Amino acid sequence: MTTAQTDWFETPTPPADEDVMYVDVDGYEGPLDLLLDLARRQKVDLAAISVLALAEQYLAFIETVREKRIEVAADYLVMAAWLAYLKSRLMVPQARSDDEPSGEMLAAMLQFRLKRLEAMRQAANRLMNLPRLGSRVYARGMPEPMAVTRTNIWEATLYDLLKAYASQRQRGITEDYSPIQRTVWSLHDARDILQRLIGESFEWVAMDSYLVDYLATPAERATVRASSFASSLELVRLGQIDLRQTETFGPLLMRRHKADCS
Amino acid sequence: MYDDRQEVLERHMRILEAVLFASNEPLDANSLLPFVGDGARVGELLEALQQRYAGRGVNLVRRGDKWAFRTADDLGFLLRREESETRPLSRAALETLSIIAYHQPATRAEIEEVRGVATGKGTLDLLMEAGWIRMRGRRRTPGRPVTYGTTDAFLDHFGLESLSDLPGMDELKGSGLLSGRLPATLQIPLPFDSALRDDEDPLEPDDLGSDEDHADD
Amino acid sequence: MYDDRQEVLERHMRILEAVLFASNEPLDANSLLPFVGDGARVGELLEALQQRYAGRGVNLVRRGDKWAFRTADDLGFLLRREESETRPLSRAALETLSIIAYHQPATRAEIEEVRGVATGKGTLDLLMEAGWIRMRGRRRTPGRPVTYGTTDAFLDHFGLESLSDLPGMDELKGSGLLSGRLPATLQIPLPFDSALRDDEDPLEPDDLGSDEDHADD
Repeated sequence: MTTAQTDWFETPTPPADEDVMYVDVDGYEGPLDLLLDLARRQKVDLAAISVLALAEQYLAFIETVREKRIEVAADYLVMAAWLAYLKSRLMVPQARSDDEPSGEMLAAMLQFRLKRLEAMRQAANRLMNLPRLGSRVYARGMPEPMAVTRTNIWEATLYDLLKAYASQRQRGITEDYSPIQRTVWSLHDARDILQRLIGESFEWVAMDSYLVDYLATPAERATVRASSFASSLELVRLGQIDLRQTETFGPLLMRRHKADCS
Repeated sequence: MYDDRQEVLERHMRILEAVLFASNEPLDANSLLPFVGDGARVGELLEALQQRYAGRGVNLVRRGDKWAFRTADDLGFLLRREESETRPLSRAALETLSIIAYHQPATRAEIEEVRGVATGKGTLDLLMEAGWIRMRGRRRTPGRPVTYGTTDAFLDHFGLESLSDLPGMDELKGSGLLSGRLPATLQIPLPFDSALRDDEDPLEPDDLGSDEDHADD
Repeated sequence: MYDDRQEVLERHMRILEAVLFASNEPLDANSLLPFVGDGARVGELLEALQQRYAGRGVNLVRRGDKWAFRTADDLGFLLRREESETRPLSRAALETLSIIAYHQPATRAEIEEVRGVATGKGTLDLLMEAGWIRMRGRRRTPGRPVTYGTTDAFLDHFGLESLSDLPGMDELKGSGLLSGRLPATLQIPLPFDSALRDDEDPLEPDDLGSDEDHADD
């Protein structure tokens, strides 16, 4: 038991009565603590204290403190109010019809609480006086700690392995791949262009000749040809142009359809 | 046959002796079992070992469910070391600790009721950090307040075999200071050392995060 | 008279027992003397105490001039525990391992070239520790880099009879692991499975120290 630990129990040495007035409320751990201190000063068994006298001392104390300093924690004032009520219950005889607890009962409750707090303080004191580990009882000074050897067992399946291999081999490739943006001639566009190019020409001209500007880009060649051919068939159907191919794989020739021609 | 059995017992006792001596933390029967093998009756072995060390300078002591070698109480005066100035517990912490020890399971409101003053959160934290108290569960009352109790480390620190060894316990019980004699608002539960009481619920998963560190395991 | 003497001896032995137990360092006779009083013969007491603990799970041992309690030598194994933990291989390790498997013998630079990122030394160490790869030799190129290959333990773990069981390009495509649309330039090598390739030199004696642990045996 070190001396410091008993401090709390020893220090509230009952101050001389005149000192009471100067005791700082902050020194008390709440109103119950203050009441217990006041009760101790009656120097009788807690069971035999005069609750009435105790209430008066407390009220007087709080009054003094309030004169000296304005702030007194609300707790203390609540307790003061309760004690004033208790005092009145103790002094005024109980009416028959009164449902409120009697003054004696309230006093007993207060006494019980003071005794219980005192008991807990003594218990704490006794607890701290026990032969505690590290103060009077010791554990092994040189413990021999358990050495734990940790080994990792790595776990992987063939599938994990192959997946890892395949995915990294493809990684670069997949990143490089970007779909080629193709320009596609719509049938509508192709028809407009063909009509414009053929104009009023009644001469047979190969389709590729008309489209020569557009066929320069290899990527677009296929779509230009396909859309133009499909549109030309449509224009033939509408009777706007004539279409001729003289030999297999030969050039497609086209001209404006002569309406009056039969 | 008898000799064989005796030999096995001796071997097991040596093993328990070595393991308990090596550790400075108390160990429970379950964690000792793997060292001696499943068939062994660790409880009996420990009691035999305790017998053997009774009266020696080092004793085998029981702390809750756990066991540890500790220097004999009566030699304390000889062994007193220059203690590195450990900060003494504040009065609030001391009172709170003893209220929890004697009244457990106790809610914060109950602690405050006994002390007649609000308990700073720091006080409970400090006691939890010291490993002496833990959150036990939740009281089955409105608001479901957390209940606090002491740990095995508390028993170990104060050299108690169980909570019934708390000093003055019988007296306090006898005087009614631990039992509710007065109106319901003053009812105080008896210390209760087992898992959960009728009016306690287990802690919720959320609670456990902060609880685990302090749980005696 | 004799009994008194015996009692004093017992008391002194208890004290030495407790002091030695609680001390955090071995103590010599001189530093023990103050605990038992000037008249006592500490040396004899220590030897008697040593006798008493002989054969127990904990022994009183002498180290030079100093004395301490120690777990009995034959029980030292109790204080070691092996724990093994099964852990999945990281992606980096899996990738590195698979490249070594397919491209072996492969140098670290080659592995990095396929992976496109630097390979930490830790990854190779881990695979060596797992016993799946080994250093095979040194490439006959400037800098003479170490070449890595797989071990028999690798084949064993992944259920392969030989490296030629590793699926080739077509099988990888067939299983959907490789996409069908791959440039023709992408090749999957046939793992090289025998002792040393033309462009490899054997490891040097210095290499072997660290290699042996991981060699496939």
